[in-house]
Amino acid sequence: MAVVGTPVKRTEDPRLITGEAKYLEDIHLPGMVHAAILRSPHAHARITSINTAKAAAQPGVLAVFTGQDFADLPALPCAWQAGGVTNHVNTPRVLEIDKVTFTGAGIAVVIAENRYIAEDAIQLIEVDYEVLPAVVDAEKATQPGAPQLHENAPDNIVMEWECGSADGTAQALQAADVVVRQRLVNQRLIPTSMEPRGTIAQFLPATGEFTVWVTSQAPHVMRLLMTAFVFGIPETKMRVISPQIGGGFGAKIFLYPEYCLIAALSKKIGRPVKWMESRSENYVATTHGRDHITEIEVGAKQDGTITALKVHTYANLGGVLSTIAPGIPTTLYGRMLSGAYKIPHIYCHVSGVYTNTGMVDAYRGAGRPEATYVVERAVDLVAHKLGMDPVAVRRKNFVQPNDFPYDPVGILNGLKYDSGDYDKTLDRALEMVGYDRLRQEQAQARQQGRYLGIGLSSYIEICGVAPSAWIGLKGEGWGAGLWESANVRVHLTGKVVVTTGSQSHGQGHETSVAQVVADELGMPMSDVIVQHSDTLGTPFGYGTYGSRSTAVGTVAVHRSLQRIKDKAKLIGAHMLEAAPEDVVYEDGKVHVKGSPDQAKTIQEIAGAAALAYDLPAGVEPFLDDTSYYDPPNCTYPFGTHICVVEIDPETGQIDIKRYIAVDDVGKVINPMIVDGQVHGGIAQGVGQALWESAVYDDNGQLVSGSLLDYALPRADLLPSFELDRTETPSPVNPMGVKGAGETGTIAATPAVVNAVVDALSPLGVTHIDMPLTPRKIWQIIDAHSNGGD
Amino acid sequence: MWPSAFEYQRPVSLAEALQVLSDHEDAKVLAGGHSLLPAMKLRLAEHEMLVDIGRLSELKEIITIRNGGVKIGALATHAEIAASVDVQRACPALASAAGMVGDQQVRNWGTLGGNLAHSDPASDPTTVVLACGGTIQIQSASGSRSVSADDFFIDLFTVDINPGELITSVELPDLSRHKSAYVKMAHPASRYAVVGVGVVLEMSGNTCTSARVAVGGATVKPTRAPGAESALAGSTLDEAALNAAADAVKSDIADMLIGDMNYPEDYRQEMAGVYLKRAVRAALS
Amino acid sequence: MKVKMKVNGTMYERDVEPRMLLVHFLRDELGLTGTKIGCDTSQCGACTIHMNGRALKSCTCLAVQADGADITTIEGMAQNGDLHPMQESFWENHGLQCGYCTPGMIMTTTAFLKDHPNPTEAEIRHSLEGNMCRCTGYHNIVKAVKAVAAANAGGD
Amino acid sequence: MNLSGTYTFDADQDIVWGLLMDPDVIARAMPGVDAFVPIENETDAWNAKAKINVAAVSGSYIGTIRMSEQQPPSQYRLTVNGEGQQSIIGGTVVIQLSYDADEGVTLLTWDAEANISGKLARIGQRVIKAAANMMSNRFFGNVAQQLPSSEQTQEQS
Repeated sequence: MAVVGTPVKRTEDPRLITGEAKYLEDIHLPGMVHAAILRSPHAHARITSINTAKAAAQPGVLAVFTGQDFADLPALPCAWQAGGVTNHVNTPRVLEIDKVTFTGAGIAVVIAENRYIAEDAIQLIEVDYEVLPAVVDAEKATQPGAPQLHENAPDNIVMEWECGSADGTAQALQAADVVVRQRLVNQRLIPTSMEPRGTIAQFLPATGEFTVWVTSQAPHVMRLLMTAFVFGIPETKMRVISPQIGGGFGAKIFLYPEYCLIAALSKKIGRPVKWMESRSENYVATTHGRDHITEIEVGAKQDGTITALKVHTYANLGGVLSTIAPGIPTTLYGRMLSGAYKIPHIYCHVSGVYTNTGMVDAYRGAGRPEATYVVERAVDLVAHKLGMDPVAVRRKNFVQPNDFPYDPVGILNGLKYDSGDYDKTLDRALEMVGYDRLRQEQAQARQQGRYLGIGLSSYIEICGVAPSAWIGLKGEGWGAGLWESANVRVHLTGKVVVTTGSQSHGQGHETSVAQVVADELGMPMSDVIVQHSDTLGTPFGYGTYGSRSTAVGTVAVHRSLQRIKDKAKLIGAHMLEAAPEDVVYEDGKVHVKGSPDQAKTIQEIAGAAALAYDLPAGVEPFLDDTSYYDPPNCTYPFGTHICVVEIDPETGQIDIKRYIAVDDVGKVINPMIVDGQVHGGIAQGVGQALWESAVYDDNGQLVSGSLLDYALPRADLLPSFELDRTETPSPVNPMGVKGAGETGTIAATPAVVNAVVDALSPLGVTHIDMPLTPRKIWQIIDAHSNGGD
Repeated sequence: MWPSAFEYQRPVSLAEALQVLSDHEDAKVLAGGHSLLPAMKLRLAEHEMLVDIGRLSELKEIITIRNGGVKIGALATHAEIAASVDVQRACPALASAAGMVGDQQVRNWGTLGGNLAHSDPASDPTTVVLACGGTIQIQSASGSRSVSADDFFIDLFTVDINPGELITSVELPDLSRHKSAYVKMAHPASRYAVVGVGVVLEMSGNTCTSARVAVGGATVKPTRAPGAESALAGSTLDEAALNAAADAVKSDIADMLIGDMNYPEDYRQEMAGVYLKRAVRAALS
Repeated sequence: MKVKMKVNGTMYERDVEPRMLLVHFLRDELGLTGTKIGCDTSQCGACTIHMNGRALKSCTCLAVQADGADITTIEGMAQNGDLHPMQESFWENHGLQCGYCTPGMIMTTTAFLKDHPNPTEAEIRHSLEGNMCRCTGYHNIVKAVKAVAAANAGGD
Repeated sequence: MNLSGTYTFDADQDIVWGLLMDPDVIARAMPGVDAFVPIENETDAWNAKAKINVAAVSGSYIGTIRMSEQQPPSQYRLTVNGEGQQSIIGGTVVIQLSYDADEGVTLLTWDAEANISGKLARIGQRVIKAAANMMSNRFFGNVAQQLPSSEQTQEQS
C-alpha cells in the first residue's frame, strides 16, 4: 500500500511533544563554560579603547577577549557574490577590532562558569568609541555626502546588478497604451525562529579536532566555511552537528561570527564553550530579510496585455555582508520578475547597498517574495488603471500550459519554467472563494459604507535551486555547487538507514523521506530511519533552504533507491536462478515476471547481500548506494491565493475574513506536511503585510528590538486557512516534485496588500506601503471623510 | 534573561514585610513579578534587595464590604479578579479588564497590587480602577493611609507610594446599579493597550446622570476625562452626546499623550474618542 | 538559598542563587530541558509550565518564588507511557513543525481546556495569545485543541 | 529624537539664571545624581554618577555634563552623556529664558535632541520619549524647588 501521497503522521514528533528532543541549549557537556558577548551600542563607530580588566577579575570569569585576540583569523567569507559585477566585499570578523558598522556587532567576549556570571562581567567592560554619523536607508546611503561605511565601497555600493534589456524595455514602455509608475517599499523583517541561534564547541588537543554543535540549516557548509575559509585547517579536523533545530527560515543558513568565535575559544580555553543567543541579541545580531526600496514602471495595452516591466531596486544589505547576501536580491529576485506572466520586455537594476544596520540575507522565500510582491502589485496597478477586473488581467497575461518550458525573455539566464497550469489554480481559488458572489457582496458593502476587499496573488517561484553549472559557471556568482547527496543502506536484517546531506528543522524530512523509501522498496516506514545533520556519517550536502530538500535532496535518495533496486534485482535473480532481465522488483520483492509466487523479499536479498556467501559474479557485497544529484533545472511551483479583508473604518484595523490558498507544488509526498508548510508560510506573509517591521532610527538603533514592539503573528490575529491543491508534476526530476516550503510566504504578502488596496479603492487608493498599520489605514479613511466627499 | 544578583527576603507576615521595607529603603517589592522580572531579566532593572510578599495570604482576599463595594487584596491575581463573582457584581468593568491583561499565563500570576504599583501607562486594570473611583489602601511600618485613584497616579510609571510603603488592597464602590465597561485596542506585539477606555455611568431611565471616564494606553498615566464626563452627563447617550464626548476626550488628554512608532500620539488620541464611544455602548449593552 | 519543590511528582531540593529564574532551575538544575526559552520579554510562552495547576511562564518567576510549589513540565504530561491526549492530538493534527514552541503550547492549552472544556475557535485562538509559533500559522494547533475538546465532550 | 517643553518659574530671570548656572543646584536637580565632580582642565564640565529610576528602568549610569554657549541671562546649552546597562544616553539641550513682566514669571523653554543607544533604545521605544520628557520636567521642577520662594508652576510639553 503506497504511503507517498498520504498524510502519514510524522515520525519525528514523539520526541518533540514529550520534551525529549535535544536542541542546542539542552546539550550540556562536562566541564562546559559559557560565553557572553559584548555588542556595540553604536551603529557606526571607531573603537578607540577597550578595558577588560574589571571584567576579567570577577570571580567565576575564566577569560575575556577582544577582537585583537583574534586578529589572525580572517574576516568571514561571502560565498555568493552577485554575478557579473564587482562586489565590494566586507564581511564580519569573529569580533570587530577597530570599527563597527551596525549596532549589535560583537566586540568582546567573556567566558565564565555560568551565564549569569558572564553577563555580570560584560557589564564591567569599558569601551571608548568615536561615534560616526550613521545612515540606515539604502537609497540615502548612495547619495552624495552620506556617511561612508567601508573604504573599498564608494557611495556604500556593494554591487550594481542588472538583467533583461534596458533599451527594449524603455522602448516598450514608450509604446505602451498606459504606463503605471509606483514606488514600493518592501520593509525589513526579522526572521524570529522560535529558537534563537547558539553554538557549543569542544576542541580535543590530542587529535586536534573540533566538534561543533550549531543551530544550522547547513552543517556541511558550516564545516566547509569554517575549516577552509576561517581556520585554514583540513575539513577532517572538524565535525559539525546540527542538533534538533527550532526553526530557521533562512537565518540559520549562514556562517556567523559567533560560531567561529566559540570554536576558537574552545581551543584557547581548553574546555567546551557554549553560547546561546538571547532574543534581544537575536534581533540585532542575526540576519534580517527583505528591505528593498523599489521603483517600478509597468506598461500595458488597453486590453490588459502587459508589455513591459522596468524595475530599479535599492537592496539594503546591512553594515557587512552575510554569507549569501548579494545573491538574494539578484539571482533570486531580479530573475523572477516575469512572475506567472508573459511579459515581453523586462529590465531590472539592483543596487546592493551597505547601511548601518544589521546584516540582511535570505529570509523565507528569499528574493521571490520581493519579486512576487512587485509583479502582483504591478498587475493590480494595471488592472486599476484600465478599470479591469484583476482576474481578467491575470488571465490575459498568464503563461499558458502549452508554453512550457517557458523562457521569461532571457532573464532567467538560460533556465526555463518547467511546467504549470496557472489558470487551473486561479479557477479553483475563485470557485472556493465564490468570487462573483463576493464581488456582489462587496458592491453592497460599499453602499453601506463598509470597506470589503478582495486580493489575489497568482505567484510562481523558483525552488530546488541548483544546476551547479548554472549557479556557478554561468555567472550567478555562487561560490560552490548546489547538488545534494544521499546514502541508502539496507542493513543485513532488511532495515534501511538513509543518510542525507539535507538538514531538517521542522520540515519533517524524517517522515517524507521514509515515505519515499517505504514505497520504492516496498517495506513498512517503521523499517526506515533517516539520519541527517551530523557531518560525521552523512554525505555532503549544501543544506536545507530554498525549498530544495525535496526537489534536490530527496531526488538523490530516490536515485540511490533505484540503484539499490537494480542491485537487488541482480542478487534476487541469482537467488531465483533467473536471468536479471527476467525479474522485476515489486512490493518489496524480486520475482520472475509473471511468477509473483516465487519471490525473494528485500529482507532476504539484503541478508544475502550482506552475508555474501553466494553473490553473482562481479557483484559487491551489501545493498548500499550513495548518489549525488545535480538537477538540470530548478522547479517552479505556482498557485493562486485570495485574501478577503474588511476594514474597520473607525480604527483602520484590518480583519482577515477569509484566506484561500490553491497551490501546485508538483507531486506531493505528504499532503499533511505540505499543508503545514503552506499554513506557516501564509502566516509569515500576512505578518509582513500587516504587522512586522524592523525599524532603525536615524542613528542606526533598532527600535523594534524585542517582541514587545516587533509584532509576530499570533493565533487570535489570524483566521483558519482554506487550502486546496492542483498537482502538475515537474518534468525536471523523476519524482515530479517541486518544493513547498516557501509558497505561502511568497504568495500571501501581495494577496493581503491587494485586498486592502481593493477595499480602499473607492477612495482612490492605489497603493499603501507595508506594514498596513491601522494608523496608515485610518489616516487614509480620515483624510477622505474630511475632504473627499 | 539573566538578572543581576540581589538579596532576597520573603517575610511571612505583613508586619514583617513592612518592617523589612522600613529597614531597607532601596528594597523593591516583588509580588507576582510580572512587571518587575521582565525588566530585571534584561538588566534594565537592577535592585539590591527584593522583598517577596507573594506568600502573604492576608493580601489575597477578595471580599464584599459593608457598602456593597468590593475590597481586593493587593495580591489577588488578574485571573482571580476576572473570575470573582464579587468583582463581577460590584465592578464588572474591572473583572473584564482583568481578563484582558497580557495573556492567561500572565493573568494567573500577575497581581492587581503589582500592576498598580508599577503603573504601566498601558495597563488595563489601572485605567479601570481610576474610572471606577477606587481607593488604594497603603501601609507602612508607621501606619496606613488610603489614596483615591484620582490622586494616586502621578506621572509616567509614577504613583503615590513612598519608600517603605506597600499597597495592601484596593477598594471599589458598589457599581452594580451603574453601567460600566472597559474596552481596549491591544497592541499586536505587546498586547498592552494602545488605548483603553473605562466608563462608569449612572443612569436614571434613559438619561445619564453622571459619568466617570478614564483613559489609559494613550496617555502617560491613567487619566480622567472631565470634558467627556460632562458631555455624557445629562444626556441620553445618543449619537450626538457620544460624538461630543469623543471630541471632548481628545482634548482632555491632549497634553499627556504617549505614542510609539506604529501607534503615535495622534492616532491614539483619535482612538481614545472611538473607544470612548465603544465603551459607552458596551456599558449600555 | 534552599528551595524545595515537587516537579512531575518528585521532590527536589537544591541550593540556588535568588536570581535564578525558575526556567533555568528546571532546565539546568533538574535537567528537565523540555521547557524552552524563546524570548527575554515574557512574550513567547515557550517556557510555559504548570505551577500549582495553573499555567505560568517559567521565565517570569524566580526559583525561590516557586519554593514549595507543585510543578508539572512537559516531561510530566505522559502518564505510564501513555501520551497526554493533547500530545496525541498535536501529533495527529500536525500541530507542530520545528517543535520548539510545542511544550509551551501543550502546557498552555491543557491548562486552558481545564477551565474551558467546550471552547469556540475564537476562544481557543484567544487562549493562545501568550504563545508564539513561527512554523504552523497556528492553524493545526487550533485544530489539535479543538479535537481534544471534542473528544472530551463527546467521548468520540 | 526631538523633545521640547516649557517651564515657568515664579522668579526673576536673573535668579533663575543664577540657579541654572550653579553646579550645586544642577547636581541636586538631576534626578538620582549621587556624584557630581568637576572635570579637571575643563570649565563647566562635570563627571556624574546617577541612579536612574524611571519607568521599569532602574540602575546606575555614569556620564558627563557640559555647559556651553552661555549667553547670560537668556540662553545656554547643556550636553549630557550617560552610560550604563549596555545603553548610552546622549543629548544636547538648548535652554532659553525670557521674562514675562505682566505675570512676573520667567519662562524657560527647552529644546533637546536626545539619542538613546543600545539596549534601552532597542527595548524601550514605547515609553522612551515620555520618560525623557518626564525626566526633563523633573529636572526643571527640582531647580524650581531651589528657588528662594518655593512657589512655582509647571507646564508640560
